[in-house]
Amino acid sequence: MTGLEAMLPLWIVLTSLLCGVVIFFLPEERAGLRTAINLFGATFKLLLVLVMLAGVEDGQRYAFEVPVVAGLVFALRADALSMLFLTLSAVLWLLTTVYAVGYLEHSQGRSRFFGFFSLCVSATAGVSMAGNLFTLLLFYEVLTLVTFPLVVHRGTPESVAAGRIYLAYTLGGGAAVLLATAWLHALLGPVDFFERGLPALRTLPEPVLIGAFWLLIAGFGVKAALIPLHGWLPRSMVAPAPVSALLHAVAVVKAGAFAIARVIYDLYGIEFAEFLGVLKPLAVIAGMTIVYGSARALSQSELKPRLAWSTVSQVSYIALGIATFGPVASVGGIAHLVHQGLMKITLFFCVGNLAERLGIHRVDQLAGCGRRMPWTMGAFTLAALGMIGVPPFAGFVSKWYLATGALAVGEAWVIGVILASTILNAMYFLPLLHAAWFLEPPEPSTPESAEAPAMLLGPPLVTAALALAAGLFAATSLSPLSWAEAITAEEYGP
Amino acid sequence: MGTTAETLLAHLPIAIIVIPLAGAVACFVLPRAARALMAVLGIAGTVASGWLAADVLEHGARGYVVGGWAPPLGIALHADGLAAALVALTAVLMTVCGSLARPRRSGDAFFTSWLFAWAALAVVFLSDDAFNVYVGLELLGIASVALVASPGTRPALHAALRYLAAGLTGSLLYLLGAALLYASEGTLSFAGLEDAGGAPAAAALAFMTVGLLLKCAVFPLHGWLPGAHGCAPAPASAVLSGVVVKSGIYLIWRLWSDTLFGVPADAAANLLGALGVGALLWGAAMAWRAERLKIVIAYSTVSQLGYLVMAVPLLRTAGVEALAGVMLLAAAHAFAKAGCFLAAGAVLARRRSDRLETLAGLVSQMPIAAFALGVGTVSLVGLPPSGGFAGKWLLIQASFAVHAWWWAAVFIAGSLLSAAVLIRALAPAFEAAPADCASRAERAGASEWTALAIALGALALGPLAGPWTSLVTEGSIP
Amino acid sequence: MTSAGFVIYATAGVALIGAGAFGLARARDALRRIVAINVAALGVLTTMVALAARGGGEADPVTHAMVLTGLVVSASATALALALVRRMAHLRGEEDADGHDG
Amino acid sequence: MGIDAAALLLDVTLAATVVALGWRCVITADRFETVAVFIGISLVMAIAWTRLEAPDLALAEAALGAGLNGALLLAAWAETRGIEDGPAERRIAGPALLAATTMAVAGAGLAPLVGAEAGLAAEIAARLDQTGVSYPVTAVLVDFRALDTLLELCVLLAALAATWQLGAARPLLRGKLYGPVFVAYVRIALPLLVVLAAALLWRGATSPGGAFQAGATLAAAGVLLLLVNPAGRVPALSWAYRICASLGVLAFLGLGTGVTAVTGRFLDWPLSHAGALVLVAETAATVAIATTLALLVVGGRPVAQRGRVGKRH
Repeated sequence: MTGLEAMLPLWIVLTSLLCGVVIFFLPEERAGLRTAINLFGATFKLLLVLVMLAGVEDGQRYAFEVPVVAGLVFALRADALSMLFLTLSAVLWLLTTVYAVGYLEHSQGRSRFFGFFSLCVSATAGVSMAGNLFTLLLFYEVLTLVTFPLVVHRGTPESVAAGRIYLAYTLGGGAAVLLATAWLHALLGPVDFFERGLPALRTLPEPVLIGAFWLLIAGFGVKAALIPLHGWLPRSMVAPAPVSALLHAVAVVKAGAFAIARVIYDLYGIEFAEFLGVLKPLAVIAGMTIVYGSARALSQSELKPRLAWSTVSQVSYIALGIATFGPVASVGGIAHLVHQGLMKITLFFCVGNLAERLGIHRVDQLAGCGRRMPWTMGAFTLAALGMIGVPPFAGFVSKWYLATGALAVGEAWVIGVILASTILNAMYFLPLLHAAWFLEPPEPSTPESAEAPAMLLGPPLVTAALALAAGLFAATSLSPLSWAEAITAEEYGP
Repeated sequence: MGTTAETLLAHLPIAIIVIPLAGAVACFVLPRAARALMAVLGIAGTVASGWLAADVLEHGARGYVVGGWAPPLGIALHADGLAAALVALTAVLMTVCGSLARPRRSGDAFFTSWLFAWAALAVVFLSDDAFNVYVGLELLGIASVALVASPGTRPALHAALRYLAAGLTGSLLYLLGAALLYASEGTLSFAGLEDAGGAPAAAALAFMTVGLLLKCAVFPLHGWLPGAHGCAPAPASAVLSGVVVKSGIYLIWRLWSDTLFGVPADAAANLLGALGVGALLWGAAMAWRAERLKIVIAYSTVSQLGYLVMAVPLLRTAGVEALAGVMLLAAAHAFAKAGCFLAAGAVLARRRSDRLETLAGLVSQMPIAAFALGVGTVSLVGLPPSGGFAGKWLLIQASFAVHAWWWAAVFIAGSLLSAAVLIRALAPAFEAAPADCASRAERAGASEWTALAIALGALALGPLAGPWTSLVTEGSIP
Repeated sequence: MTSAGFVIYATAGVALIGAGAFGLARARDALRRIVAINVAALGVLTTMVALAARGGGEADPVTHAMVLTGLVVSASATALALALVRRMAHLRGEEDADGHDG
Repeated sequence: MGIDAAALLLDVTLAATVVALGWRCVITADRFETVAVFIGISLVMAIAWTRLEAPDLALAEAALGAGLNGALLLAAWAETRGIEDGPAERRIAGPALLAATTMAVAGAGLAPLVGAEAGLAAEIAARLDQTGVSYPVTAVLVDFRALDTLLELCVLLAALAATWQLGAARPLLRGKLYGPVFVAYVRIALPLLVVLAAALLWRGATSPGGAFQAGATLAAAGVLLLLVNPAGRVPALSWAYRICASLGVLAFLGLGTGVTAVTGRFLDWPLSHAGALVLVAETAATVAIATTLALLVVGGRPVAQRGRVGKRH
């Protein structure tokens, strides 16, 4: 592998890092230059990711390692699982940048916002390509640091309070992961990720392994919003719409779920985890989070908190899929990582447009807005139906694989969970659609069609289309589903 | 060329002490040239310290006999890895912060005290003689008091007096300990005390340790620090918190970690560890209640010093790895704390108050100062990729290596505690500026940029931990 | 110097250290605190001089040099402390005066 | 036997007086008594140290401890007379416990040392010929441990720099002392002190004496000079103060580095000129100590008193 290719993973992390630093020191009024750098950075990174995707497709392995302190190695590695999450975050970062430029047209502190925005994406890229537990912890904590300023961007007392709660949860999680990492490192030396689990790990006594496992799950579970560690997610909805869209639908929340997948697949190995008997409790927790999240979403009167609780529940599908010891269920779980990202980001974009254009924040204000903002509500409907799991949308595909996979391994209760959650999804999404399309707008004060401008409308439409395509063309080789199958094939072996 | 470089290299240890001393006297005699002298000698001192560090890294510890008489008659300097690292750290901080100092009145006296403090630190780190270290500690005490008293306001004078009283008592206890040691062992040089034992040596160790704990404000003897570091001008408190306070702890490490004192010290070492935990908790509790940003940062020094004292039991058991970790923590803390104090100083200078409730809008008005404080907090809390994290990581590894896992839990709980404290203090900075005052970001001054540079230095210590740890563990405590 | 002499003066020194510690712990007033520290300093120095003369023969010059240096060092530190006390009293005086008509 | 018993009796009474004065000084509520008794302790201690075969220490203690410290304490007492920092503390238990533990630990440390022989007297005596001075204490101060002396002079200079930072000097006792009797006394005492200082300095090489004692005596003469002008005004700051105060450090640094070229070691006097070099260094140290201690008594930066004197009476 030539020098440049080995450096590819590093370049992907550095691209958005450099963009972030440059933008950070740009004076406020240079909006044009800032947008140019932003878009250039996003597209260049997407290109690099696609190049690497092609490389990983035909079996090439990218790795970059540099020793740091005594015994610690900073390692970046690109394999099938990391490419899935990396591609998702690169694509959605480009779209969200476009959306954010339009959304924050006249607000203050945009240099600071976009600086931290790019840093956050490079942290996500780092999490996805981490080659060992130490690098994962490094980027996991850096992700916390760079997302805090975004959560508190508005500067209102509520957002600062929400930011402090966010830090309390995530730093607590980070401490748990640090303890586990140090514990394993002290016993094993470098803790690297291996295909189907680290062999050296199996030599350790069981109590140590189980203790470390639950520490890691607790640490990563904070960002994956597992019960009872989910408290920060609904509260940090005070952040601006682009932040909620990318961070809480994709980057931060998925980083937690991805890290759990990484620990189970590439640290413990799926068989060894099953042997330890730790998968069952995790599946139960995930199940409970799914139902609890959907139930709480039902009672929310505001749009964004409702979506936030829906995210809490949806992310646990991924955990449920991974924790169910069966190849088909894990395909469903991994594919949902992408599907949920696409659908949820569309919903957040549309809710952002509604708030921006018509000042709609509450559920009961949605009456007749389908007529006034047809395209936005169209995308919203597509995504909402997808979330409920109506075929042929992406949501249906992942739920279907989850259900059949669970049935195959005799975990019938999982079907119950999925059914209950689907019903709850329907109960908190359908009334929105009904109000939007079938009710008269209260008073025709605003002009007939107050559709969002191109920069705010484009991204949701693209993501809605991607969500639809992920469902329709699931069978093709390029779809997230087939990519998930490839990952599962590696993890479960012959 | 070879020989002159060789002789210069041979005289490096004493040169590092003489350069700041000569600078101090020169500033006193030629008051108008004080600032220029400070700059020139600052650079000379940094070059010499850097050269010494590089030389020790390559060839191991380097000794120097002052006045031609070897111990026990004369005084010897001993520049091992640990001492060379600390001397280099001192040089960097003293030069950078020195260039920022803007004493309003009697600049000559300020820079004289500044350079005396630097020379005294060099003596304390390099000297191998217990009594010579006493005079160094005393010179350091008086020079630091001068820096604390330089604003000339009543609270500053009160804090300076309290600091001086504590320093004097501490030095007195240390002197009594040194005298007892000399009487029982017949030599004052640390190197010769390998097999010291018996009642006089134990009493000496007790007195010296309590004296040093008082001089470096370890809980419960920390009363004087918050006032002193809070009132001192920002560059001074940066250096006081960053390096001066650590000189006492360096001596404690040297006394407690050597195979010195056959006296059954393990129980007492754990007592020191408990004191460290007390400092951590008490510092955090007091910082939680403080209203001014500089006082919060000062109390966080008290709590961070707890880490350095807590490492003493680990130094005795886990040896080299613990030393690397604790020195990395000390260096990262020095840079991060200096960055925070300089930023807080800039905030105080521009907004006339650093009370926490008036911090609203800091992020939009003084982005560079806010960013420096943020980066400093990252290292103080010990989040990756900062040097603080690397230091804490090594300490946790060391505690696991000796199966003392409770120390690991304490280190992690401590970092969460300091996170809570510092975030509570800095959170208001993220709030939007109140409507009346402008929320335009004003041009950042030199001190803000320097604060950011130093804080980023603490961050850079993470990836650059390798060379620092190999220097520190070079031929030092076995 | 017989060892009896050493015992007498060493106990005197230790007693002075105790007195200094007692005074320091009790002192509220800065001047008292400085005097207490000086009493303790005298105690320490006396113990050292006694230690120097405890052997039968000639007194140990290294300890004498240490005592001399210790004496000068604590004298200058006390001078600085007292200068601080006087300056604070002066400022307090000025404050009270300004306080009324300021 | 008679002489030993008498000597023992003298030692016991001296020790008992010192301890009694020490505790009295600490317990009394009256601030003036604390200061006065402290000066008393210093004087009695000077006598006790002569009994411990340390005549030069006794001289230094009398000059520095009783003389200068006493003067400073009295000046500080005078200026803080009206101000009461806080209620006189009545708690006894805590301080008593602290005192008891300190004494216990010190006692435990000293007990085993009763019989043991005293330090390095023999080695130093054997090597005196290589130092250019014949009195062991001066040899230790200037040759064996010259770095200590250099640092100690820096401590003095640092204390002076710190005091100069506090602000302008204020008139000393506002010239209250100035009167015919005082002037007559000064006219006699001044030359005596200067001659005594010179003698102490010169003898330092061969017998008890040396820079510190000479410096302290000269400082006393300086204080007398400062007190003898009517308004107690301190002559304005000039470079003379600065040069004299830093002469000691300058000498040690300059000679120390210069000598390095000859002998290859910092502060390592070459045997051929050791005596002369030591004398130069000692004289410079004396001048420095005298100026610094006198200016420390002033307690502030002696700036020109252009119309400022009238402001505050």
